[in-house]
Order: sequence, then C-alpha cells, then structure tokens
Amino acid sequence: MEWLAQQLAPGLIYPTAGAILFALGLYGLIRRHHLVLRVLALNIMGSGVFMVLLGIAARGEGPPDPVAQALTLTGIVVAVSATAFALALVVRLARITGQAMMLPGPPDDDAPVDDISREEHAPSTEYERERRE
Amino acid sequence: MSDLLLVVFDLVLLVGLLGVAWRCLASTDLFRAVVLFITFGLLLALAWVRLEAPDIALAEAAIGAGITGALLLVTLERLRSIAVERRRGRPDEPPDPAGADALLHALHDPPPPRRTFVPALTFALVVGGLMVTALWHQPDAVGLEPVVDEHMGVSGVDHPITAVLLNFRAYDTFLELAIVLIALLGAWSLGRYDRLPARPAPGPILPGTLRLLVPVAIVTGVYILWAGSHAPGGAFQAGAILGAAGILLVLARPRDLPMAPSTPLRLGLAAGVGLFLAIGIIGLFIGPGLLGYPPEWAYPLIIVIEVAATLSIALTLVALFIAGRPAGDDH
Amino acid sequence: MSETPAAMLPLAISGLVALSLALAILATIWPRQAHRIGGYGAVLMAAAVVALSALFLAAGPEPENAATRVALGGWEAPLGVMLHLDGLSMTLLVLTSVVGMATSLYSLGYVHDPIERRQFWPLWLWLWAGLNMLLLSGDAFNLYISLEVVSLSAVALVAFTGTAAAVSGAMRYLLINILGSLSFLMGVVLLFGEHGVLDLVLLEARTEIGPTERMAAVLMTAGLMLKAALFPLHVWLAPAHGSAPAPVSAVLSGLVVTGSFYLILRLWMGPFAPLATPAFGILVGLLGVAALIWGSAQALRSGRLKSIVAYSTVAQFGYLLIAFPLMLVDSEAWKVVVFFAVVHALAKASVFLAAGTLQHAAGHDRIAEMGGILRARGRTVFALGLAGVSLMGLPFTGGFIAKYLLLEAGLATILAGSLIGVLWVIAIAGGGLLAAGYVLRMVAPAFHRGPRDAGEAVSPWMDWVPLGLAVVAAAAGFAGTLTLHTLTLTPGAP
Amino acid sequence: MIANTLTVILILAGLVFFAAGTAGLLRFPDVYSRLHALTKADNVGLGLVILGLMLQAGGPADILKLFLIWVLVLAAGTTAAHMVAQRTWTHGEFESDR
Repeated sequence: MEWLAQQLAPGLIYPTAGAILFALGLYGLIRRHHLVLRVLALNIMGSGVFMVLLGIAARGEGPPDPVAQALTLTGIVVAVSATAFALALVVRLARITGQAMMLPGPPDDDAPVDDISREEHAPSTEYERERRE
Repeated sequence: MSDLLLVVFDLVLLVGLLGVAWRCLASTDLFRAVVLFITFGLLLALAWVRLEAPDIALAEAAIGAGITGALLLVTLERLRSIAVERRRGRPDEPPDPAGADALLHALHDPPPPRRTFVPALTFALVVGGLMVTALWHQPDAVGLEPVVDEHMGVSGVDHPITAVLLNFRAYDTFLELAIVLIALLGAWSLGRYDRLPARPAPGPILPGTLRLLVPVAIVTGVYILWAGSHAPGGAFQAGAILGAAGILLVLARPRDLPMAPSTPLRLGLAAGVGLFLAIGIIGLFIGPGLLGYPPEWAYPLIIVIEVAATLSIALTLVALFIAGRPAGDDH
Repeated sequence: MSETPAAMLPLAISGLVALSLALAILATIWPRQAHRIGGYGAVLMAAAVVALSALFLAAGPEPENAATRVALGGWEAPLGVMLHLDGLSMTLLVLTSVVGMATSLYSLGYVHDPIERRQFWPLWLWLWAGLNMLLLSGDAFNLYISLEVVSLSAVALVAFTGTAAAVSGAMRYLLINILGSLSFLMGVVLLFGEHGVLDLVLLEARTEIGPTERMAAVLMTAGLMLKAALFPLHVWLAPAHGSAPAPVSAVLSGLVVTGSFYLILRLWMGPFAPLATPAFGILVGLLGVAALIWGSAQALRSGRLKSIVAYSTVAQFGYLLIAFPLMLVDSEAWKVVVFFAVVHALAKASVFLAAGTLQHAAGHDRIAEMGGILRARGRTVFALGLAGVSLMGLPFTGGFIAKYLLLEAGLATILAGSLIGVLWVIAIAGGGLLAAGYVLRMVAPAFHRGPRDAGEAVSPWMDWVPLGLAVVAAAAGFAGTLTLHTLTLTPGAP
Repeated sequence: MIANTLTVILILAGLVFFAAGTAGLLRFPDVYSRLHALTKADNVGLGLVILGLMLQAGGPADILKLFLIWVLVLAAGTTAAHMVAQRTWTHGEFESDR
C-alpha cells in the first residue's frame, strides 16, 4: 500500500493527467467543428499544460516551485484573453455568415474584395446598419 | 493511511476531471458543453489546491471558471439571438431561407463524421503517450524554489509568487497585462458595442442582490490585492473579482450602458501597462535596469503597480464581456 | 556611465524594448493621434535600431562571447528574464525595422478612414513591439508570451476589415496560432520539468538527448511550424494573408512568419542542436521540396493578385526547409539561409504593398480584369516586378545572391558525398523557374496592348513606398557581406 | 475529540443533503422541482458542512470567514434560482431540458 502511494505521488500522476488532458483537447479540436467547441478544446489543452507545470512544481519534498506557479498564473490570464478574443471573432463571424463553423476551403477567387483603402468601400451590410443606428 | 486516502482522492479527482472534459468535448448541445466546461474549471481549482497552489486555485475559480464561463454563456446567447434574427428576417429584409435551421446550427454541433475518428484518436494517443513517457523519465524536483527563496529578502514582498510575478519576472507579467489589452483592442476592432442579448428578470431580487454583492466583491477584491504581498492573492485575482462584479452590474442593465468617455476609459484600461512601463523606465536610468526597482523602494512600487494593474484588469475584463467598442470611441 | 560601445549596448537594448512598448501604449491611450505616433514613432524606431546595430558592430565582440545579455530588473538567469542580442537577432531586428518603417509609411496613405485608423495603429504598434521582443528574448517562457503578443495582434489586424473572408481567415489563423502557442508552451514545460531552468543559454548547457528533449523538440518545432506556415502545416496561410489589408499582409508574410522561423533556427542551433541527424534533415528537406512545388502550383493557378503572393510565401518558405539538410553538412549554410529569409521578407513585403496599391486603384485584385490598371500604373508595376525579380533570383538582386549562396551550399553537399544533394540543387534552381512563372503572371498584362485606366487616385505614400522597399530588396545583395559578417557574431553557431 | 466526532457527523449529514440534492437534480421531471431540490439541499448541506468546519477553525476570524461563505452562497444561490425560474417561466424550458 505504501509502495502504491509512493508510485502515485502527485508529482507524477498530475503531470500524467495533464498530458492526457492535452491529448484529449487535441482530439476534440480535430473532431469537432463548432467554433465554440474548438475554443473549449483549446482551453482544455491549455489546462493540461498548466496541470503538467503545476504537477512538476509539486515534485519532491520541499515547498512547491513558485516560479512554475507564477508562470501558470500568467498562462491562465493569457488563455482567458485569447478565449475572449476568439469568442468575439466567433460572434462576428456568425453575424456576417450566419454560421458558427469554419468556412471550408481556400479563399474564393470570385468573392468580392473589401479594400479599406478606398473611399466608397462597402463593408458588410451589418456594419452599415450599425452605423445608421 | 492518510497518504493512501490522498491517493484515492487524487485518482477520483483526476478521473472526474478527465470524464468531465470528455463529456464536454463530446456533447452535441453547446449549452451543455459550456456548463460542463465551467464544472471542469471548478474541479481544476480543486486540483490546484491539492497541488499546493492556492494562488492558482483562486485565479482558476475567478478567471478560468468564472470569467471564461460568463464569456462563453454570453457568446451562446449572442449566437442564439443572431440565429433568431436570421430566422425571422429583419424589418427591411426578407427572412433568410437558409436561416430556417440556423438556430439549430447556432447552438448544436452534429456528432463528428466517423471517418475522422481513428486518425484523430491515433494522433492524440501518440502525442499523449510520448509526453507521458517523457514525464516519467524526468528527475525529481529540479525547480527554482531555492533560488527564489534566496532572493526573497530583497524582493520587497513576503509572498514568493508575488515576488516572481512583480519583481523577478516582471517582464512576463508586464507582457501578460499587454496581452489582455491587445485582446480587447482586437475585440474592439471587430465592431461597435451592441446591446447584450440577455434580458434581466424584472423585479427587486436582482438589483437587491447586486446592492449586497457588489460592495462585498469590492471589499474582497481590495483584500485579496492587499493580501498578495504576504499570502495567496494579488492583482490578477483581485482584478478578476472586481471584473466579475462589473460584469454582474452590466448584466443587470443590458439596455443602455453608461459608456465612459473614450479617453478616460482608455487611460483606465492602459493604466496597468502604462504605469508599469513608466516605473520600469525609471529603473533603467537609476540603476537596476529595465523593469527593476531599488530594493528599498520595491514594496511601495510593487503596490502602486498592482493597484493600477487590478484596475486595468477589472476594466478590461468587463469590456471584453461587452465585446464591442464603446460608442463614444468613434466620434 | 562608461563611454565604450560595449558598455552602452545593454542600455541601448533595453531602450529599444522600452521605446517600442511606449509607442504601443501611447497609441492605445490616444487612438486619435495614433497615426502620428505611429508615423513619427516608426522613424524613431528605425533610428534606434540603426544606432543599436552601429553600437553592436562597433562593440566588435569576439565570436565566442558575442551575445550581449541584459538581465531585466537586475535579476540574472535562472531567476530573472534575460534579453539576448547576437548577430542573428540583430540582423532580423534591422529587417523588422526596415519593413516596419515601410509598412508604417505606406499605412499613412492606405488606412485613411479615421475610425479604422484608430483600430489599426495601436494594434500594428503592438505587433511591432511584439516582434522586437520576440527577437530580443532569451527565455523560453518569455518567448511564449512574446509569441502571443505577436499572434493576437496579427490576428486582430487580419480581421479588422470585417468582411466574411477576412473574419473567417482570422478565425482560422487564431485557432492555429493558439494551438501552435500551446504546443510550444508544452515543450517549454517539459524542458522546465527536466532541467528546472527557462533561460535558453542555460538550457543549452544542460541539454542531453533523452525522451524529454525529443518530445519538447517535436512539440515546439511543430508549434512554430504551424505559425510559420511551413509545409505541411501551411493551409491557413493563404486565406489569412490573402484577405488581410495590404500592409498587414506585408507584415505577416515578411515579418511574422520569419519571426517563427527565426525561433525554430535559434532552438535548433541552441538547445536542440544535438538532436539534428542527417536522416531528420533529409525528411525536412523533402517537405521543403513538396512545399515549393505545391505553393508554386497554387500560385500559378490562383486568379487573384494577393492570393498569388500569399501562396508564393508557402513556396519560398520551402527553401528554408530545403536548407535544413544543407546546414547539417555545411557549417556556414545557416547564414545563407538567414540571408535568404531576409531578402525574401523584403521582397515579399514590397510585392504585397505594390499589390495593395494596385488593388486600391482597381477596387479588386482579379488578375484577369486588371490589365488597364497595370498598364497605367508603371511605377507600382515596376516595384512589383523588381521585387518579383528578386524573388525569382535573377542576377544583381538580393535574391540572386541568396540563391547563389544556397546553390553553392547545395553543391558542397554533393561534393561531401551526399547524393540527395542533387535533389536539393534541382529544387533550388527549379524553384526559381516556378517563381518566374507566377511573377510573370502578375506583371505580364502590363505589356499587352490595351486601354489604360489609372483607376482610383492613390496617395503618394502608397505610390512610392513599395518602390522604395523593392529597391532595398533588390539592393540587399550589396549588404550581403555585412549581413554575413553580422551573423558570424552569433554564439553557438555551428 | 468530541469536536472531531461532531465535525464528522455534521459533514456527513451535510453530504447526505448534497447527495439528495444531486439525486433530485438528476431525477426530477422539470426545472422548478429540480431547483427546489437543488437549492434546499445546497443551502442546508453547505450550512451543515460549514458548521462542522467551524468547530475546527483556528479562531474567531476563521469562523467569521466560514460564516460569510455560507451567507454569500445563500444570497447568490437564491438569486440564481430565482432567475432560472423566472427565465423558464417567461421563455419556457430549453430544448435540452425536456
């Protein structure tokens, strides 16, 4: 029993679980198509990374490594920023195209070009509506 | 015996975490996925406590589960209202014929095609397996704890994580504040603020609770900020709590938000990075180098930076929740 | 304060970082003045980089200890974050400032809607600051943060025109970028778990081949390859670069992907150097050949000016992969590769800027309908052609020198007894022909008979800046010796 | 010793409420009865757990903090339940809830 407890020290099983979370997120990212789900998958991958890092910090006898913990804190804040921006993009995309999925394939050669450098540029009707309001 | 109990606890927690993550990524209903993700965040906070990282647990609960959860939920609500609008058509526009099942697509993701199953699974298994192998070969405890410990005396604070964040690796923390700001600039560049789709329940309950909770949140935020110099806590956790209070206030009145005038708002958003850099540049000229402080001044300077950072983070998180840029910005 | 250049160098390095950050913050606070801050700031930043490079060359350090390391906040590694300047980062800093200044001046004319201007400038200055920090960072975790600064601002810049194509391209670009960053971060974490340090120099000293190093190398390289759009992880590039506003495309294709490539190079010359085996090199080289063929084929097929340029980035980056096996054989080859990357970045940026001017004049960028515009706008077409010639590698351009040196390295590989070197040489020479094909597709309509139509009026900035940058790209060959000399001041160079 | 025993008993009692609440959440047919099960169980269950923990607290400050946690959860839970109920009343149940 003691031996088992030693083998399953937090410094080992948490990083292992973190690696599995990372792989799980990767799997979800490949398989799912809805953009919100993809953002969730990336967040789960990120949590996996943080779990590995904190698990590593907790290895050994002494107090946990404060540098690793500080890095994790930084990472969490970066993750929430990226998530917030990604979600804003998702909403924008849904507003323009009506879809919260990725448009497949390479750029369309016949799609209209919006050139912001031109005076009479015509952005999406959505944008115009916003301006009129 | 207690060791064994802890191992059992660890295993149950980790299996639970993996199970929740799996269910989240496998669900076809987006709302369910988001709720499971928030649960996942709270369980993670528990895991961080178990790994002796109370600071991270606080941050995870407030930022990872709380703020991210709120962002996800409001995103679903926005997607829903976009789909509803498309289905109905607008006053000056005929209904979108393709929008008939837009609502379905907005908040549901059909089960993925079978043909990606084997390749995706194999790929994930290989990546995960290799990482686990690498981790199992690693030595015990090689971290920087002793180095940090040695320098705590000249860091200006008593809490090692705050010392790392705001002194030893202040550059990272500065850039982290910058990233929060850049995310907001990015969200603002996408378009103007439009009304939040959620309607608050009419009645006295919500305003009453807010009158109670917001002051409590402010007190808690300030306490956590102050505690950061000697105990778990600090600018990010405090900023997240204040930001959450702000989001609650925003949610309570989605119709006409009093948008702050552009320049003061932007000053507030950039106060954290601005002050941080200003102090950092002074450090460049008086000796310790860019983003350094003389040891005797370290404590007050760190506190000043943390207060500004807390304010900026709270404001930025609220602004990220609102998402569009304020109307006053375009005049 | 002592007066010797070597003693001034740390101050100058910190000063450059502080300057680029201060500009970004000022533009964030006062978006109404952001174009002025950006315009004057670009000149200031270029001047700062020139001063820094003069100091760096004057300091004339011995190659063995050429890296100048600055402890931020006075905290030396492993506790603190170190800035790190050597010949490699200096070269790319100069490149960044040249392309950055050109893009800024161009944008003064290109982005003129007052509301869009307020969105564009702060983000662009953050992107520039992020690139500077990326090139100066000597700490693995700090590199991750700098990468995030770069990618978030780059994505926002792709998206901000608000069209379906741009937003969709940006969305894909963002997901790819986050995935790449996370993969990179996982590698950093694994290395930290093994060695307990984050500083690249310390990591290099402790590296030995083991499962951790292998896995970290795979994760970090794959993440960066995603970001650099190196084949086969390139599919996102054309939608993002092709649908972004012209100055943004120029920066993305010229600087951002080059920044990721710089990082791959830095890692493989530093901590991962022991892992590079010939078989691995050949695999990477084969990917490069595939990239060259695929990218060129897409560029030859595409009907739009900016798509052609975007696909040519995929193709040209194939050279960088082909160069990998050469580097393993010839210890001097890596300098040639960096020189090639620099010349490519200059040429590619000017092609994108010129394409932006033409698109502005025409209101679209469909090649088939652009004949009139091309015939009327000789100056811009000349810029396009001149930069294109450099991409092809015709004599007397920077591209020629770079490709000549690459070929030389390839031949050296054959002489060293490696038969596969023949393939590399054929690919390097043949890639030039393919490039000639798609460059000709872009400029050929200008020489056909037909009506002229100048289209929409163009601001002087948009008229002259592409030409200036194209001249710089073509003339870069004359800076070859200086570049190669600067690059020798890199420690740990094989 | 008595304090320890009491703590265990109180926390176990709290857990029973939590288990009942969870069972109710999973088994009850509609939003209102689920809310009913959940909130009652949460409030009382958490109260019992906190009461148990108070016996182990280091001083009055800790006791106060624990008490505060309970009060805040009560307030937040009540409001949240109210809003869920109100939303269901005006908009009907989510498709996934049926």
